[in-house]
Amino acid sequence: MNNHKKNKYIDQSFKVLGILFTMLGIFILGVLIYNIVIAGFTRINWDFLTSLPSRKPERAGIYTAIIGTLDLMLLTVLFAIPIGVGAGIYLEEYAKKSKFSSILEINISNLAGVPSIIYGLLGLGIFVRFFGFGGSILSGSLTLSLLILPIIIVATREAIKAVPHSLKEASYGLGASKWQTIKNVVLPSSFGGILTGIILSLSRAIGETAPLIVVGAMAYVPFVPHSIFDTYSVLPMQIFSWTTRPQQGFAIAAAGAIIVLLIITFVMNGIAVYFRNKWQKRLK
Amino acid sequence: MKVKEKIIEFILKFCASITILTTVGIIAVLLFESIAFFKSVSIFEFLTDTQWTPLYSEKHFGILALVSGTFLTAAIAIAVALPIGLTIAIYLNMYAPTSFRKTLKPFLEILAAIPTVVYGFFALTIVTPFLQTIYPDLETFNSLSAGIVMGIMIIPFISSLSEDALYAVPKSLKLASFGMGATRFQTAFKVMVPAASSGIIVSIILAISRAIGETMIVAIAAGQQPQFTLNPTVPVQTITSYIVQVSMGDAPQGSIEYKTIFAAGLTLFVFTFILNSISFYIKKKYQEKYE
Amino acid sequence: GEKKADKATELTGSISIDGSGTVYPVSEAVAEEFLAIEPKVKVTVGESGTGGGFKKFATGVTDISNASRDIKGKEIELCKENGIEYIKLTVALDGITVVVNKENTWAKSMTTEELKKLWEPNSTVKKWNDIRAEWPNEEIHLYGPNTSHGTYDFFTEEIMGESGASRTDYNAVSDYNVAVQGIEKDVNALGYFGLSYYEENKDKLGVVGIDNGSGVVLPSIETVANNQYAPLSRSLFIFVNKKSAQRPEVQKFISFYLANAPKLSKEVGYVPMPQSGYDEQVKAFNEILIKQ
Amino acid sequence: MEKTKNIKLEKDSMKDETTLSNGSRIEAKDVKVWYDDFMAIKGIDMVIKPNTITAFIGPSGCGKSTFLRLFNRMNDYVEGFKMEGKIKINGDSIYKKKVNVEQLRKEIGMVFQKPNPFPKSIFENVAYGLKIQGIKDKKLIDERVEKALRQADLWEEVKDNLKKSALALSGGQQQRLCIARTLAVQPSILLMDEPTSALDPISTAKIEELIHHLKEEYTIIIVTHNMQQASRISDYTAFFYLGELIEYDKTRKIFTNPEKKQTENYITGRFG
Amino acid sequence: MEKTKNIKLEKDSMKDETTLSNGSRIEAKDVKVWYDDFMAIKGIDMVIKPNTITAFIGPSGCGKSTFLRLFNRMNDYVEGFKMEGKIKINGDSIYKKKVNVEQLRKEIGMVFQKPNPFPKSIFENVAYGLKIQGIKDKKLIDERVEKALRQADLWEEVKDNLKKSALALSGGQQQRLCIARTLAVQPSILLMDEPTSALDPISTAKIEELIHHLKEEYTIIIVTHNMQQASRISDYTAFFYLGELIEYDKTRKIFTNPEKKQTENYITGRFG
Ligand SMILES: Nc1ncnc2c1ncn2[C@@H]1O[C@H](COP(=O)(O)OP(=O)(O)OP(=O)(O)O)[C@@H](O)[C@H]1O
Ligand SMILES: Nc1ncnc2c1ncn2[C@@H]1O[C@H](COP(=O)(O)OP(=O)(O)OP(=O)(O)O)[C@@H](O)[C@H]1O
Ligand SMILES: [Mg+2]
Ligand SMILES: [Mg+2]
Repeated sequence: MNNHKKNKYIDQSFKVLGILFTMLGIFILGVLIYNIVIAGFTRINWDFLTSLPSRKPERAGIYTAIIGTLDLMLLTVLFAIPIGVGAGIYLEEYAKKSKFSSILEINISNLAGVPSIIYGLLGLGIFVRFFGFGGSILSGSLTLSLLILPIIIVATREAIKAVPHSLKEASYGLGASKWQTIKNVVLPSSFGGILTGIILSLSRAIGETAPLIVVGAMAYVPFVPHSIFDTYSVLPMQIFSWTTRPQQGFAIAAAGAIIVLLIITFVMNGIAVYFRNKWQKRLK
Repeated sequence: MKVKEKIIEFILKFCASITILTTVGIIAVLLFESIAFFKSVSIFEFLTDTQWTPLYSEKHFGILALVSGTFLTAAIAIAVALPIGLTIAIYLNMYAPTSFRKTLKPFLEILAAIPTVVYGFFALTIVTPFLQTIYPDLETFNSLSAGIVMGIMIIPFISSLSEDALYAVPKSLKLASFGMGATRFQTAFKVMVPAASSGIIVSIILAISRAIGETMIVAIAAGQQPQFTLNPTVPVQTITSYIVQVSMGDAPQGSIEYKTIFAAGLTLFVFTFILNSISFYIKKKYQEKYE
Repeated sequence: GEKKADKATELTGSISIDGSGTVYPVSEAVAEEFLAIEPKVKVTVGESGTGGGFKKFATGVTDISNASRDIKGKEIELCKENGIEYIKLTVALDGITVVVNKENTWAKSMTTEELKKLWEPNSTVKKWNDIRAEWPNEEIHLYGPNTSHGTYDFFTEEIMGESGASRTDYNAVSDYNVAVQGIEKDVNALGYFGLSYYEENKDKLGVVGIDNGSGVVLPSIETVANNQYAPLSRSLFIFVNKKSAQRPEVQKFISFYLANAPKLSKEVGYVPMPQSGYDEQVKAFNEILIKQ
Repeated sequence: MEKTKNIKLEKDSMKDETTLSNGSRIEAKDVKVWYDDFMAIKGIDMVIKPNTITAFIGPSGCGKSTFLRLFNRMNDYVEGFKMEGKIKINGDSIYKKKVNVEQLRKEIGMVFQKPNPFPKSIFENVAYGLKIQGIKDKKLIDERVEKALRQADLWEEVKDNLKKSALALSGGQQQRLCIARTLAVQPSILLMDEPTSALDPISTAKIEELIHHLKEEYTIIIVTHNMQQASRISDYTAFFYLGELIEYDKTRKIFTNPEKKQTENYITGRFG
Repeated sequence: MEKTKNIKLEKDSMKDETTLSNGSRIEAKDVKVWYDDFMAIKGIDMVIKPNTITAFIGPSGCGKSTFLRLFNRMNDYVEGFKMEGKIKINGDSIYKKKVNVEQLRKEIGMVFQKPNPFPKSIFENVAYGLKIQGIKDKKLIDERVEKALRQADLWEEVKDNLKKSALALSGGQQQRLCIARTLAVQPSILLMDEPTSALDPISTAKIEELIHHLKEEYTIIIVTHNMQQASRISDYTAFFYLGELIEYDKTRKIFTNPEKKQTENYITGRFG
């Protein structure tokens, strides 16, 4: 009886702790967003969104940076998701459990820890110089793709691992090939987990500055890119450039740009979360 | 049909091998310049000296000063993120109503999306002054608040990915445990967490990796002063913040000063490789017990 | 509209500029104004650091490199290897300002010797009264740019006489706004950075006059421009690839740059040279055009 | 085996100390259950006497599992679950706020339709219930584990492999492990949802025998599709159909002379 | 139903076109199976004639499932699985490199011990096998789905809810859905691993009846713990014990006059 009370007490305490921690997370998020919004809210208007960068903080806009960020993310998504999910599938479903696959596994989580600037140096060597893509959107998105690949791969693998074996057996038993089983049973069942990985990785990619500077993102770009080989700027680049300026006006503009960056991220994540919820509802 | 399968397998294999190519590329980039670096600085000095001052007139190349800063900030971050993240994951999975879970999880994920510059200034202008009211000797730049804030940033890596892993545990196990009179707490820690251990460990590894690779927060809030210390109240510099500082600064490229970033990068690479190998081994051992 | 009228042709093409973050605001401002008269010329400006900029410049990737210091040995070699010839143009001046907390009532000026004593490698100065006995017996907290900043190079060169010679136990920052935040809150803080960061934060910071033996001089637009504020006045440069300079749009851009630098550099917080200085730059630039 | 227990549902109510001889009495009063809008139980009244074995029979999907799971509040975790009516155990309503659900479940063991061992070793599966009760005495745990495994007729097969993962057992072995796991906690009511549907005849016979023995001290409810099994081991049989309790009587009566035509129809498709 | 098929295992071998009247013949030759170091099948020879129903019986863990799963190479995915010996279907060894495993599995349907519906709608579960075969004709699919659901005696219960998730079905309904899913592909051999252990008697009877009908065109192997079921529906019965095939004969013979003492012991614990 005593033990029962104790267990019940622990259980309730943990619940309170859980609520507390969750609220703490939300609270900090609130503080962060409040600070940004207070600082940058006044700056958000149509002109800000549609103007070119300027030396005058009150006139400076983020038009080209927004377009650059959207283009860059779109390309990154196009490269990283198929490759990341494909690699995850290969490692989980095809690769034999061997020494080699262990090394591959360590290697991937290792890549997740390589600082982004190193990816920048890699991208500089390979995409900018070797392939001759120069400081283009293409180079930038390929570099970012490599950067977020490990997160997507790892999340994909974990999600696939969690698919019940009995479901795969049922599919194989009906004469489905490996790929058919993956496509029709494994991927739909693991979609939610894969999406979490994609959310987290894109959240990371969208805020990167350092590697992009190395592979040629520019701070001042007064035109919208027309092809994947064009020069570009991105929001974090603009934010970075503005936060280091002495004028208070730029700090406000930077806060405004951060708000926009966050909104883009919300929308992007919102789409993914919508699909994740829809999917998980179907599963259970 | 068979041919199609083979082609698909080949494509998937190619996707996977991109990671190998990436690693090879990174090692090549790092080694190429590092070799040149180690021609002028002995590995012995590199590994034993406790000062790191390549850009001062009196040059020291003791990587330990950067390694200790990296280790310290990452350790503080994980000490914050692990208990909080895991508690949140378990709370959302076991206690919270579904509607809560569905809304709170994406909200928390936003934490990972906030630009790190914002976190840096948050640490410097809000967290440090707050901590100074408790501990007045805390310096303006310190690894403590940088680590704490970094920990907050990586919470969603642990909370979301671990929650996914918990969610994937068959419901029947949860029910079996409840059926025996276990509380949610007991069920969580005795059944769910072990059953989801693989995913949870992976989430932690990713979070640590993210913490080690983070630059802006430490650059702004922990200072840029390499010190061989484990004292969280003084300024430190991490390997990544050093690399960014130099590669985006005014130092001439090709000089020995510039080459240090490759040696530092290589060190970090080896450092994380060892870390990952250890956790891989632990994970493997842990899993074998159950499967 | 009206500016267009004085040019018969509408130029096209693109001009790529990269390099120092310090010089960036000037080039950005020039590019912005240039866009108004030549809307079809695509001018982009990056900020990958003086070193990163020269690396691109020396391999022919960029036409113009912003620099907060002169080009150095390895970089010159690389230019030679790649057959890149260039011309160095000074576009603006900057004064390195020593600042303290607003509440600091004692440190109104310092001699260059005192600065040296304070900042030299293995400096023994720990407290304010180690500099001058009458100053408070309080620990001094130092802020400065991190070691890869051109500002750091310049300051150590001028004060210590050797680039990179500095004590190491100071709070190094990459973003001066961070240093401003630190000094603003700490009575015992002292730091140095570019004049514009002081000008923008005058209400929050105190400034230290510099005495190089010929009296205390406070940094200001005038004292920097007429070189009274010595030795801490420095030049900001752009390096132009000579081959690029043959392109009409680049030519026009440089002319435009030098013509507008006095006004624009002031607008973004730097100090323009006296007009004679700009005339010299124009002359030098025109000379190489004629030679080619 | 420990002495017969009396379920105490409300944490601090010491008043109701009338020790029943054995087992526990279960009462259901006008119980209705919905899953979202679907009505799965349509108003059932039922009294189950202590120390009896009651069999729930009926076609698939008729609500047997749903009804059974009401007694240890296992449906609480099902999304969309709603309930009306009262369930009392030894006179205490178990759907009141005050009720300590964990305590309740400890006293009311459950064996599920699909075997669901924990991904732990065989030993730890059986010791689980003891450990969560806070029992630390290693010897006592060892004893209880062995006893439970013997009761579930699994001891001989696994005694040399107690450290082996439970997931490596065959389906039947897994289900017997789950039974052992429940027995180890020594509840006073046993709810079994088709516990032998994955077992071979020999194991089934032993389990049935065991169930028969347990009757002395436990109240047992068993869901089964096996008419023979129902008639063989149960004292009472309840026939469900489409969420309703059609007939509930002594097993002999149900199988020899049912009141309702529906029951007869179902029984006489006899072959299980 | 489509006409009887003949399994073509090797993709391009057109030579072996001798159309067997019906069903398919299965042969096992000195088959041994290991899971890592544990030997689960210890050398079994067996011939299963076309168009017969064979029941596998034996105590839990004796290797029935393991042996059954050899016939459609389902063990291939089990870690640590090793096999020796030969398995031939219609004379072709199915463990050769050339064999098209997917084709094989299409012809050899399997129903598992635990119901394992896909987390999709009821309709999609049944249509799954057809869709992966590349069948796109919506009408044909609708027809086949309905037919399969009728065969599995599930149609009436779900016909208005074909879009509902299969996971919301009860255990028994789920298992019938899995049977329907297998029947929809119209294989020529049916492997069933305790297909009715989760079913109520009425559904069981219908399934048994169905199995009986299918015999005309299919070769059927069924693992069961239910002796009555084995004796009721099968032509041949194989009794396994600890990885060995103890006795294999006409069902009548096994149940009335078994050769081996072990078999008799097992059978006469008769009650299932
Ligand atoms: N979680 C759920 N959500 C929605 N409906 C459910 C859920 N669980 C069960 N049902 C429905 O409630 C009814 C009763 O289900 P229950 O599992 O109690 O049947 P049962 O009698 O145990 O059947 P079986 O013998 O097949 O196990 C069924 O029609 C089923 O489809
Ligand atoms: N994946 C596996 N790894 C290791 N051992 C296994 C595995 N699957 C089965 N076994 C072992 O092989 C033996 C035969 O198992 P199998 O599942 O074939 O038995 P079965 O006759 O089908 O039993 P049941 O009637 O309980 O289903 C058992 O002792 C089991 O423990
Ligand atoms: Mg049921
Ligand atoms: Mg089996």
